[in-house]
Amino acid sequence: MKRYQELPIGGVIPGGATPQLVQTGGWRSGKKPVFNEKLCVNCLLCWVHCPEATIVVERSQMRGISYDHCKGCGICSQSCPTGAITMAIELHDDSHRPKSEVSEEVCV
Amino acid sequence: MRVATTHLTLMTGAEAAAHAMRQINPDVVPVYPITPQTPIIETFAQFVADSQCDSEIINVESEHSAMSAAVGASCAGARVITATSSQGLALMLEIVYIAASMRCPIVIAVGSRALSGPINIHCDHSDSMMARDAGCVQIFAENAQEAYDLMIMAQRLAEDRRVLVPVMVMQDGFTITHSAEPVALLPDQTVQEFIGEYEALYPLLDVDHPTTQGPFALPDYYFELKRQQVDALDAARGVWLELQKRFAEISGRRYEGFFEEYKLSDAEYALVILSSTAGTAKVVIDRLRRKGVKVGLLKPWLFRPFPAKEIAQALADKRAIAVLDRAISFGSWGPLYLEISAALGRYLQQKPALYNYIYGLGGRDTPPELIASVVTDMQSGLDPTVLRYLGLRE
Amino acid sequence: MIEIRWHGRGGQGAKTVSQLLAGAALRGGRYAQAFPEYGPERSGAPVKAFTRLDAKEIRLHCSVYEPDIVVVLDPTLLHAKEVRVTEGLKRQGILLVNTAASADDVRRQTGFAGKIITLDAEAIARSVGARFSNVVMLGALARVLGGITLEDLEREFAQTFGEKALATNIAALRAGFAQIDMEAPS
Amino acid sequence: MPNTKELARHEEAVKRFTGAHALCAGCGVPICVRTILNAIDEPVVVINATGCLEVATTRYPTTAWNVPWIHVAFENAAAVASGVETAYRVLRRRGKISREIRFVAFGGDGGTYDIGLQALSGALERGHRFLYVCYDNEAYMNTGNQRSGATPFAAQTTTAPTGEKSFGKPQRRKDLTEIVAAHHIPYVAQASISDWHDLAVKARKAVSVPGPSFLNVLSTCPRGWGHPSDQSVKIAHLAVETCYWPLYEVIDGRWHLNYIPEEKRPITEWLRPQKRFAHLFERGNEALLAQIQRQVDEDWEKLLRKCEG
Repeated sequence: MKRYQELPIGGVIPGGATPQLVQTGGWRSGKKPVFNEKLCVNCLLCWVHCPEATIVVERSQMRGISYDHCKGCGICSQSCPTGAITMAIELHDDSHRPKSEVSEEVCV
Repeated sequence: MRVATTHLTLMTGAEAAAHAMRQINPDVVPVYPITPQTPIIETFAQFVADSQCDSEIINVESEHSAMSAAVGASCAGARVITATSSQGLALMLEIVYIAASMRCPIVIAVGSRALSGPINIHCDHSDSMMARDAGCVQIFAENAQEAYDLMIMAQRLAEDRRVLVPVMVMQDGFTITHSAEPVALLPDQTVQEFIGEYEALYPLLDVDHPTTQGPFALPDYYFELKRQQVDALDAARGVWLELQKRFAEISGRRYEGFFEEYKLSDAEYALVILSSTAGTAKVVIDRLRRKGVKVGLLKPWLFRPFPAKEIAQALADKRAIAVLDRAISFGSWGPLYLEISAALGRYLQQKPALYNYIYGLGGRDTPPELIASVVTDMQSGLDPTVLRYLGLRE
Repeated sequence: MIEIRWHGRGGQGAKTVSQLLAGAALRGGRYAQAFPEYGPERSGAPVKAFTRLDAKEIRLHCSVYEPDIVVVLDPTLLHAKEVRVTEGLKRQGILLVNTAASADDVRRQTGFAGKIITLDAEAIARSVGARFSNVVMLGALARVLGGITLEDLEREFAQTFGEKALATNIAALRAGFAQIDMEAPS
Repeated sequence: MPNTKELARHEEAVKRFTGAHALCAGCGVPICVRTILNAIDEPVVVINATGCLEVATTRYPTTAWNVPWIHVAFENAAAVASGVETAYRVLRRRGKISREIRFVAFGGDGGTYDIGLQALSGALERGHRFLYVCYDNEAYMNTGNQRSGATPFAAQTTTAPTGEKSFGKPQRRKDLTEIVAAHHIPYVAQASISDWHDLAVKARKAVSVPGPSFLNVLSTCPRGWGHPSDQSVKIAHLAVETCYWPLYEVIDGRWHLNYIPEEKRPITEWLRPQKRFAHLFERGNEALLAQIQRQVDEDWEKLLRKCEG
């Protein structure tokens, strides 16, 4: 970790978002959304309602789910009108948990 | 006789500060009225109304919002000045700390006024002393001329890349803000050249290079970010010395060092006083010197960063020193005394007798006789471990 | 140093004349300082203002306790219970009062043993169409002090008053100034 | 009119708000933020009040934001926005910047209905051109569900708990949208995270008016409200269907209703899935339920009359 002299002054974070530093995929506890392309009508309601922006859309086409930030909330499967996203059992496997997590409990 | 004063214009300290603001012509001026600061922003508003400068004034709904808008504007990339007093400073104080931590070079003109309660509109330094740990540079002006000069220096000091913290410029409420005195103004162009253009380090409005400003820092980083503020205040010392030289060149007025010494070098007894009462003390010193009493004055301009080492050196050979405080830290002593005491303790082997007097709270007048009585006290070798009050019925 | 204390009522322009005098003195090569005394008073309450004049820079930043000159802008203040206009006034000082009464009357009322000058500034102001008598008193004081020229005062006026008020105020100033020459001071 | 594909194209071009945040699974707030930011075409600067959104998206040195973002304190987002917007105007006038920029402030209900109301009122009255979005999750959720001025009648919170002599919050929530409308600003609207299209349209309208605008967006909180995370959008929509949270807008002082349910659902359908209302379904609390239904009905009728006039 950087010494104080090396940090930008004023607590400024230059350079935009740092998704690589906050990977919350490890928050999923037991279930993850699974995408079945065959059933998808590309309404993108899953995309619009995802709190983590984990639905991968390319050229306005639903392409799948990125699990780096997916917390497994299940909103996408509830939003899907055709059953193209279902919540599947995810076996607990530490090797898939990202190393840099942020703490869940932050109160001010 | 006429020649001596032709460069001078009679104006109040508040008007002098407003003239400095007019010449600086900042981008944004968020303000809220409060006695005795109000004539600063009224005078400035008239300058804007008369097209003598073209800043954007935001007439906010509280001092808290004044400082909040100031931080927003400053982070956006604007040059920002605001002004306040007393309860107004108390209300904005939460955000003054944040302004310092976000490294906003905001200039804050303060008309010093006692804090409530009971409510009182007159001068003491309890407001600025309350803000002493906020992370701002704090400069005290003795009179209207200094109030003007220091505002201009403050702008440049705040914006120096080595500093980048708010700078508070204090002038005594009513005694200076509402008192008309001769002031020499600099040409507008000279002021503009002195302060230069302001370019923010991380302008929020640079939408092509998005920055996140004011994030949430936990124990893993908060400490480092606070440590940076220490460096900023330390750097302010050197920048202040550089600026004085440049300011002397453009104005002929000298602010040498961190404090003014008045007949101090050969003095046996020293008075340490901030702001307008230091002026009265000079008159007292002249009178006592004529009677053969070797007394001098040390008047700090800078209170933050506190020039501890230099003050200790300047006071090292005195027989006795009296620090006059226009504020009190309840349960302790005067804030200026505590600084001087720490400075002497840190830097001197042999310490002079050090006295502390609280004076002038809530605008209680301090005539020359009271200041002279302090010198008499020192001469008679009173116990320096007793905190004393000047002009108090007790 | 000369220290002057002005007594008036809120709204009568004591602060204004204290500053006008200081401004004119500065133009004339003297250092000057002017400041009012502030409280919560609103219009009508007795108020004080001060002017200091000196040949050298004025460093005092405290109130005036022993004025050389006291100017009373409102005759009713002579018998106002809460004000003693001669308080601290030096024995060799001057008491300048806006009143139709004589100096002897004022001496009886105040018990002041020094020099007393009276003029009916209100009548003088009316005669030139001015609303306030404060400027008449300023003119009179300038004449009493000496070394303050009408020219410098009028330059100050030009910076303080709007176009409409300027002419009548200058007329009032001059009338006050001239009045001192006409009357033999007691 | 925006559709999901158009909004998605926007996010494909630049992901203004990323998943690099620590908001709870199923939180409604990021849905609100993404929809609004994806609906706005111009460059955006975000001002954020202290709250869940702020602490969870900017843990130093990380950030979820790809737009300029500033946070100063809890109660002052509108005042900070005033400063940013004023700086923008003067710097443009002085030729130092040339881009057209929109300003969006986000605050929770605590930071908007309560501690930040004065700053908001001041900024609206002064007429700064910015959009203030209140993401309303009906309590101080950042500190663990304490009651706010937005908490509904009879909801259970940690500072208005149920107990022997308490049924939760004894007071009604204040009507912030109406308070804001009383400032005579050009655009005020109420929206919900569930009705994304309505929200996106309103965001666009809001940033296009030449003055202040305000959106009060109902944002579910699975933890505080006590419902499964996957039900967030559905419960938010039930608030609309029961007419508890009507979708409407006030444009230049004229009230418009944006959605009238075909069949107004009973309020119990919204209350029942939420643990914060569980005590209301215990025997003996029927009167409270009836009272809540009555309040919803009265408010709805009042709103209908306003929108007719």
